[in-house]
Amino acid sequence: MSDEAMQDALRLAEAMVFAAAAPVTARQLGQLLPEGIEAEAVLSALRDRYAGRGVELAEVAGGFQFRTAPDLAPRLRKVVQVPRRLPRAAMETLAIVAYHQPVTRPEIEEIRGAALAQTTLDALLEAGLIAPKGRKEVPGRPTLWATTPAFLLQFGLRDLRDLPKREDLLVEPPAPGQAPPEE
Amino acid sequence: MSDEAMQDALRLAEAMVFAAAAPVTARQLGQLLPEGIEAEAVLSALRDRYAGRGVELAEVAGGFQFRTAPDLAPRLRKVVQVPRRLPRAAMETLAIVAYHQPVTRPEIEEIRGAALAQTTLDALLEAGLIAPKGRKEVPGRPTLWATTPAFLLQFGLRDLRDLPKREDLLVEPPAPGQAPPEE
Amino acid sequence: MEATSEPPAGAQALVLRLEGFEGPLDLLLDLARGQKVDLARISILALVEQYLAVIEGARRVRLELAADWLVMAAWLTWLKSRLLVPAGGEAAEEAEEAAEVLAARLRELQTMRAAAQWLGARPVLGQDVFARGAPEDLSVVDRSRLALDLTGLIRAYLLALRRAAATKPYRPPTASLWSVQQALTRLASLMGSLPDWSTLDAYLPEGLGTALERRGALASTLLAGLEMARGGAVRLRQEAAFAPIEVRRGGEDV
Repeated sequence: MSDEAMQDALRLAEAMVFAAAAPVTARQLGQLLPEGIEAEAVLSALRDRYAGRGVELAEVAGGFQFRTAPDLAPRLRKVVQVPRRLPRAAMETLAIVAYHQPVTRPEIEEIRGAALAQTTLDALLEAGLIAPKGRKEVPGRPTLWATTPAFLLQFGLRDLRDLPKREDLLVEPPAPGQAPPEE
Repeated sequence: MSDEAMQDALRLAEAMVFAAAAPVTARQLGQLLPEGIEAEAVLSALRDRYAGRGVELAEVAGGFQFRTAPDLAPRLRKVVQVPRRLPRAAMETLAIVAYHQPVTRPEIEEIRGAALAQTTLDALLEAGLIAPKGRKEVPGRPTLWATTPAFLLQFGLRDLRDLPKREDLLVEPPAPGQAPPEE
Repeated sequence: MEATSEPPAGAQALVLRLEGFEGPLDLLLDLARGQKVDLARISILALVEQYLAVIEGARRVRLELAADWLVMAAWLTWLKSRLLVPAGGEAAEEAEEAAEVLAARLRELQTMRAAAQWLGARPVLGQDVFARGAPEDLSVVDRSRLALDLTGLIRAYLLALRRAAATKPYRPPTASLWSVQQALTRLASLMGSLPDWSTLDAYLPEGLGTALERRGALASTLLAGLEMARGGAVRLRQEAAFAPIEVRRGGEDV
């Protein structure tokens, strides 16, 4: 592939990913590229070009999206409106849904050993992080919950396999006598 | 100004302009930059960095915003088909022409029991759904209207006989002295 | 047990912030982590004693306890009694199994807590990293095509006709009756072209719609026949009352 053709493909990919509101897949880019140019190679070159810059190319939710570099967040928060962080109960519930999906509300409550507040469920639904996914065929047919593509997007995951393995989560025993990290 | 400080300012400006929902002014950027760094100089350097790339820094509405390079926009343009509906009067007129053709404008008005606006007739003509087909040999020689092949195409009809029969559509008022048609 | 006379110092502190826990399991996990070993090797018996000491302490300061705290306390009391019996018996086995279930639940909760922390430590979109604030929509809307279907066409037709019928005053259709003069002309022109003694029906005009028109035409044709019979141009006959009336050319005798 000529250098000129590659430069043109890079510009096109840059413009396409920049303009889109949602992640752009290699397939979508491929449809715009001339024959013989691999979308994956172009996206990889694009990622290299933006490495270390104020805006970086991230692979999320099955596609590619430009995002600001994490280290700039403290300064950007001064000028960009930031929604509130999810409370601990919501984060725990989200983790349980992510690892046990599809999962019912009683199953979530069983794992947490505590009732699930309606406000917690509402917060996750409103943020679009979880969604109903059918019903469990047991008496009462409770709703099953699963994570959404917005969950992947929000936490910068390519897909659910990007979640750490359960075994790896507990490698470090909790520091003795330490209070739970966040309240 | 050190090169490192300038690189940092460039990254911040890049991220800020990227993440902002509206064009970023030099003044807004200046509030985030350390003392002694000119926002105008940073934005100018940022513009140079993006010159000739797939995305360019454009000065709009008193601020700066990233924009797709003009030469790439046509290649990225996606055409979304949103078929429009015909207004009710046009649809009724079209139906009357279809069933009564060839038919004059006064006859259409008589059947519809309402005046026919010129704009309605124009809309049907412009869409190529009806066309003039000679003149009726009565005083004034009014134009006769008929449907076109485009009409058949639009409605997926092979020919006009594919239209549902009028008798199948209408229950006509019983003529005097005659038994009413089966209910 | 010592705890009954003087609860451990740590337990006293826990009593005061009991409401900070999301439930008995939350407290148990916190106590387990206090054992300074990893969760696979915690002592369930020690854990049970700590929990019961906390509940006891809470009762001493007359703290209202929710039912689930007491249910857990009752269950743990049962578990403790079984764990204390000599090993090898059926009760001891049952207790070991129950203890293992409790330990597994604690491990799972701990794992999910760790997962929540891992997620929370990710750069979160909208918190730590930001996507483009003003994405460009490069799509062009083409509205040149028409959305038409046959159902819509027919509905529009019926609507137009119905509305027109509703606005027009009712006019009874004008009856077009076959006059005697018309019948005379028709009878005269057809006479001779039909065989002898044809019924009057044969001389009716074509295209008669309603029964009324037909009866009217029949009456006119009879009158015309009578008129012509008077001058001898035709002859009429009827075999019996209400039988068909027949007609033939007049003049020569049969």
